[in-house]
Amino acid sequence: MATLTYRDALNQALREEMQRDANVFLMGEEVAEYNGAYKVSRGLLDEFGPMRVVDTPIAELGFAGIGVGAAMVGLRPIIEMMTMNFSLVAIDQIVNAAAKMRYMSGGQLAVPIVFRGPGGAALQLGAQHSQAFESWYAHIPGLKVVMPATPADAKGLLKSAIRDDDPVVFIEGEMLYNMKGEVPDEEYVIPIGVADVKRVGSQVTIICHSKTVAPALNAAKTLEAEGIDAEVIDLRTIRPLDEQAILASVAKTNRCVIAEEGWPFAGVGAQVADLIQREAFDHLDSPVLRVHQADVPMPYNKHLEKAAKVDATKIAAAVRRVCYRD
Amino acid sequence: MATLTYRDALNQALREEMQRDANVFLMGEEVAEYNGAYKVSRGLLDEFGPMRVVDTPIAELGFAGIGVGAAMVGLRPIIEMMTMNFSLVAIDQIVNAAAKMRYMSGGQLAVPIVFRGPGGAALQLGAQHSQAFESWYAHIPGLKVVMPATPADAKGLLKSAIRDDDPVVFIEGEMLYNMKGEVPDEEYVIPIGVADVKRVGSQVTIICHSKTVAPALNAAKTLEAEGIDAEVIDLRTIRPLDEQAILASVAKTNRCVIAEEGWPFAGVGAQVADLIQREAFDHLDSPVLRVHQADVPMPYNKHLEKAAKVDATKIAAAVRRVCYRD
Amino acid sequence: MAVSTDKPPRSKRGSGAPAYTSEWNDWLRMMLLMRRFEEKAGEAYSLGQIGGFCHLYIGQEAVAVGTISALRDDDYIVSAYREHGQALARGMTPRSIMAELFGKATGCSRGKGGSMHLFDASKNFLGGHGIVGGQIPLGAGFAWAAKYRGTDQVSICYFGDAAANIGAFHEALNMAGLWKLPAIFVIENNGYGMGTAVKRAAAITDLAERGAGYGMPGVVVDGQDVDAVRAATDEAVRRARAGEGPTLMDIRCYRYVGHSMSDAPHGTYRTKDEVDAFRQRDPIEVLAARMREAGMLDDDRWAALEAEIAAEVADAVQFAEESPDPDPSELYTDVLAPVEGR
Amino acid sequence: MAVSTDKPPRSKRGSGAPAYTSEWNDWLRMMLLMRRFEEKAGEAYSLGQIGGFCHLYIGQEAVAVGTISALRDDDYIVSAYREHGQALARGMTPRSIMAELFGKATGCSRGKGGSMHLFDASKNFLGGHGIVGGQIPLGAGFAWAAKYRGTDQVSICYFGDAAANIGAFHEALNMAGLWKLPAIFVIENNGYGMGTAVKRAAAITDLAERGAGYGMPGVVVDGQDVDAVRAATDEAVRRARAGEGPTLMDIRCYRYVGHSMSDAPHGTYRTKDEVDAFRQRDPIEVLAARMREAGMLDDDRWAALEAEIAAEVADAVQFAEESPDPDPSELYTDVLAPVEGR
Ligand SMILES: Cc1ncc(C[n+]2csc(CCOP(=O)(O)OP(=O)(O)O)c2C)c(N)n1
Ligand SMILES: Cc1ncc(C[n+]2csc(CCOP(=O)(O)OP(=O)(O)O)c2C)c(N)n1
Ligand SMILES: [Mg+2]
Ligand SMILES: [Mg+2]
Repeated sequence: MATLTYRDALNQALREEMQRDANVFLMGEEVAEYNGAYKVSRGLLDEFGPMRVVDTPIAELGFAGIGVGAAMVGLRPIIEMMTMNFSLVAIDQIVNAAAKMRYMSGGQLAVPIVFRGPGGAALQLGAQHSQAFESWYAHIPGLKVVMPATPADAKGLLKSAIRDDDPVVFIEGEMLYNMKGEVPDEEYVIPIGVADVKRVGSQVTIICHSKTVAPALNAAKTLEAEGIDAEVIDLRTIRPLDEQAILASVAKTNRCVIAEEGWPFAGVGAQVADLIQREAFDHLDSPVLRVHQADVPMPYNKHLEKAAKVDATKIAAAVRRVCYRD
Repeated sequence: MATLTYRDALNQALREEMQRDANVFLMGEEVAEYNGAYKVSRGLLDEFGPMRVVDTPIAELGFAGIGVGAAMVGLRPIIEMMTMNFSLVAIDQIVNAAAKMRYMSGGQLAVPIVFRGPGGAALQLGAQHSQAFESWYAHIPGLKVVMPATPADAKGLLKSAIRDDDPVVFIEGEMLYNMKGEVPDEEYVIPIGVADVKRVGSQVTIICHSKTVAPALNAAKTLEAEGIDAEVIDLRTIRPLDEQAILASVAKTNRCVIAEEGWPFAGVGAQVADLIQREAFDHLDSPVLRVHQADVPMPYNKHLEKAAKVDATKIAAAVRRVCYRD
Repeated sequence: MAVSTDKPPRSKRGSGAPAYTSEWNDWLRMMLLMRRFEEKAGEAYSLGQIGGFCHLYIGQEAVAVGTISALRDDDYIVSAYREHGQALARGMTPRSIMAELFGKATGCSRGKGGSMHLFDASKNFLGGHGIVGGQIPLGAGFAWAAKYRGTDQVSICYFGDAAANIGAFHEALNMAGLWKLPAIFVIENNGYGMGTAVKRAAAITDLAERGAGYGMPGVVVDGQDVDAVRAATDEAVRRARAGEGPTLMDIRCYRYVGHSMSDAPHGTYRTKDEVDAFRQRDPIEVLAARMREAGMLDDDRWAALEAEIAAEVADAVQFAEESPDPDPSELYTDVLAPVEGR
Repeated sequence: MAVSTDKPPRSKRGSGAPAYTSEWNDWLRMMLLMRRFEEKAGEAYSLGQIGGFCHLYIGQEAVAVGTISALRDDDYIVSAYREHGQALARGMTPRSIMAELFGKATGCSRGKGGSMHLFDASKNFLGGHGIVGGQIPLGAGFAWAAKYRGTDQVSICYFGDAAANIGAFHEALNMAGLWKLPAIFVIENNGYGMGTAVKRAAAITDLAERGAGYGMPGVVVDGQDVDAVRAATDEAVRRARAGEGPTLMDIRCYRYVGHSMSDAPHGTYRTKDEVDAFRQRDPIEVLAARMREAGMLDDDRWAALEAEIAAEVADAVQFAEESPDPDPSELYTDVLAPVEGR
């Protein structure tokens, strides 16, 4: 196993899938000559040329729609959003075109497209550049939403997303790009829709995804020292949600904390909490608690920003509460 | 009390607020010469003239932004979306400009604006014209989301929304416009953020809003005959959510069903269910159940559409289940 | 220059246009089929057999016929919600379209799409879209795919005059011009977006001028004259196939009926006189007159044609009426690919 | 015509432009202040005192000075994230801006906005916006408000060359032209959107031509020549105040530094030679030369000015360093109006 950054794992997935299938192309702002705003597409222009690695104007709505159109006639576009914040100007094409084409056409048309880019907050980027929209996309039938937390998952899931016959919103993280991890040398894919137990535990379940996985694991370490044995489940895919994995763990631990990066109201955690109280009601020894971003636009000041964000301390505190250890 | 349609109640609210405050104007597609696509603005052009009742090109992003700009410098725009489906092309201005301006400017700027129009499905309008986005807007700090279900609430809440100093997403319903109801003759407003008990009951709480209020009341009638006494709570405002009203009712009934028009994943009902299991865990005698649209794009065929939608029968069935009467 | 709402447009090319005499018979038949099909659809709507929004094509027939007749079967077509005419011109059967309007399982979108969402992938007829301007980037996307694959296919994209003011138009046309995509952008300029005249929605009334901002020719075409429409389209197709890039066509036409079935035939936003003035140069009459002149049409032939088409439309209605609704299980299919993959 | 990326632009009016000699002293001082302020901001960023994205204005000084000097205090200003220059030109203090970059409570946005979101409502400086093109409809909205109230205020809206390809530009300019709003749309055309040259992003490289599609004049202006910028702005302001409608200004300028602090000074997307070529016509040098010729500037005056400005910028940094962070409770304020209403 080689140790790769999350960025390079994504780069490998892109390269391998573009080598594998001539219908796959990458389109977005600065993806070609600039090698990507976050260098995820480094080297791809040189290898695949300007028809398959395409710099666009700043026109997300337009090139998202061009991607959907290309997908409708059999190509497999990968549309890079420089950050998912900018997908808001393109969201009509994602929700009203990509997600509905198969249904509206009575099953005649598939839209095998990936919309990918970093989501959520980085450091001090301010209110308009620090937003997590996974709950929005996961609300929409016809879309799949994938959010890997590790280099290995990033590579395996991006390859699956590119091969998928439906539109996939693939959300990365600027704060994840430099994360290192072991990545298998041989070819592999990770199926969409399958959560991963990142730590086995018996007394409480911590459900997390993307940037909250690392703090969840840190919290679990801290809690272990206090005699609390936490299981950490990384959703990896938000839609379709791996309900079985969640319910199986809660049936075992009888306690649950959900940690997500975004805002609370109707967030991913709300859906997971609803699922658990509905399907595992009799297993619960305490209410499901959620850890999430402060319910405010992201402030620029670094101390305020830190206070707004989810971290291991906040996750550990919530776990103590569901274990009645506080 | 006069009996008015929901449409005319909205029309009265618009007229009264425009008479009251010269800074209030209405802008949108077909609002002026055409009297509104759904005739909500009938007669306003004649009374207030073309600077205050403004027909626009089809450019939601542009005129939503023009409204936000006008609000930043002290006007009180009412921006009509012909339907909320079309707010997707304008959503960047609503989420990244209107909702964040006060915060980003350190409190220097207010954005007193109302984005209003019919949301959700009507009859056989198909996948792109039948969407309920309240959970999306309610996810966003900096916005308020109001969804009246009756003519009286529509008038009183629209007047409050227009006078509010923050951006309000005010979602009506094409299927509600012709609904008749009693509306007070004298001037009144209804505060944003306050739910309304539409039916007092003791054994189970049905939480609903907008188009699900009428079927919830019908279900309650049916259930009464079966000896189930249901309380029906109309949220009226989705954000800020009236948590006290919800929790007080559930503390009394110990059972709850949530009915909403939209899709399930991370819908409004998910947030309400999460709230209840978190804050009223020990009061619950059974899991909170949800009734919502089928998790698919809306089909055109009328039978399929009917099967996809929430109705009194589905609500009653869910209530029987939480009462263990099925 | 004047917009079509002020007076019937004078053809920019009608006179100079080549006469496509060999195609006239097919064109007349198709335009008349559209007219009668839409009249029947209007009736069925009033009877409650068709639901939702229904936007008729009556008056604009020469646009669909003149443009689509210039295309190859492997070219791509995309349109808005006022697309019954283009679907017929593309050779989709009146049965499959009427059945879709009725929401039946035999409809071209299996009853799931409806009037605004007609699809026939086998004919590269790619919808039927309901968000104004939303199909314009899609049309550019088909053109992108043709260029990507190195075929000489063309993509034609229809939208209304009002759609030329929305962001998607700007972004798609800029990229099409920048990348010289084989696309044809057709403004079906019927003078109004719902009740709003072009001059109340666009800062300039000659929308063709916007082509210059995207490095593509903008041509004004007389949409009442099918020969003129075809001639202009031939040139746009030639450019596209030759790799010379996209063309913006501003085809001046007129809808005789309301915006949709829920709109008055002529509301307060236009006068009956204006509607009548355009009917004077009815696109079907214009072609019929030419054919009579050329000895290709007489009263008997006309009567026969009307009878033939009446039968065809009646058959389509009967087929739609007798066709089954989709199976209830259809509610949950076609959301995602079948799990095995397609 | 050539875009500024090919070679330094030759002024379209520089020669013919009136000399604003009486304002030259203020202009030189302001341009030099911007230059030194931004250099210091760059240093502070490297020291980690400033975080997030930071887009410097170095090289573009004549645009902000030449345009904003033509405005009244009651006119409205809105810009993108590269707005430090306009904020200074508007008379916001170096202290309040530097403190905002440092995220301090004394910053113009109380530490909540940051480099991309500078605001000063008291000066009608209305941001500081981070979504490309997002501020263009806002600028049209301020102009709408002026027209609504019947004042003769003008709204000026700054955005980059790349922003001219996004939908918001199209929609806002169309409505501004349609309604003859008192707006000035300034393309700060520095030749690149991040690493993408204008000619790789826009189907036409002369962006001023797009004005015609919106019924407004489009003027190309030499952004290295502050007199030329001012002269062109005076005419746009006159038009706007007179109710003649909006103007699109394509001001050709150049950024000497990277797109943001996280971008190389000149990446692979442009050559050092190109940067140096533009530095030959540095806007500050151009004005300084004119002033020397006119006997308004000599080495002593220049040295004194540099010293004065160095002190002012140092003071701003010290102020920012010594200012407190916002109180932790500030995290939850300013989301909505205080419950009492404001
Ligand atoms: C983004 C969006 N806004 C508004 C609507 C509602 N709407 C449907 S058709 C229409 C008018 C379009 O006019 P035009 O583009 O000229 O086409 P026509 O109907 O005349 O063929 C409007 C406003 C919509 N479908 N999509
Ligand atoms: C809608 C959107 N897409 C992408 C971005 C990322 N981005 C920020 S600045 C920029 C380049 C803008 O270039 P230009 O408009 O020329 O302004 P300049 O930076 O040159 O002043 C891009 C792509 C964004 N902020 N918003
Ligand atoms: Mg039209
Ligand atoms: Mg630029």
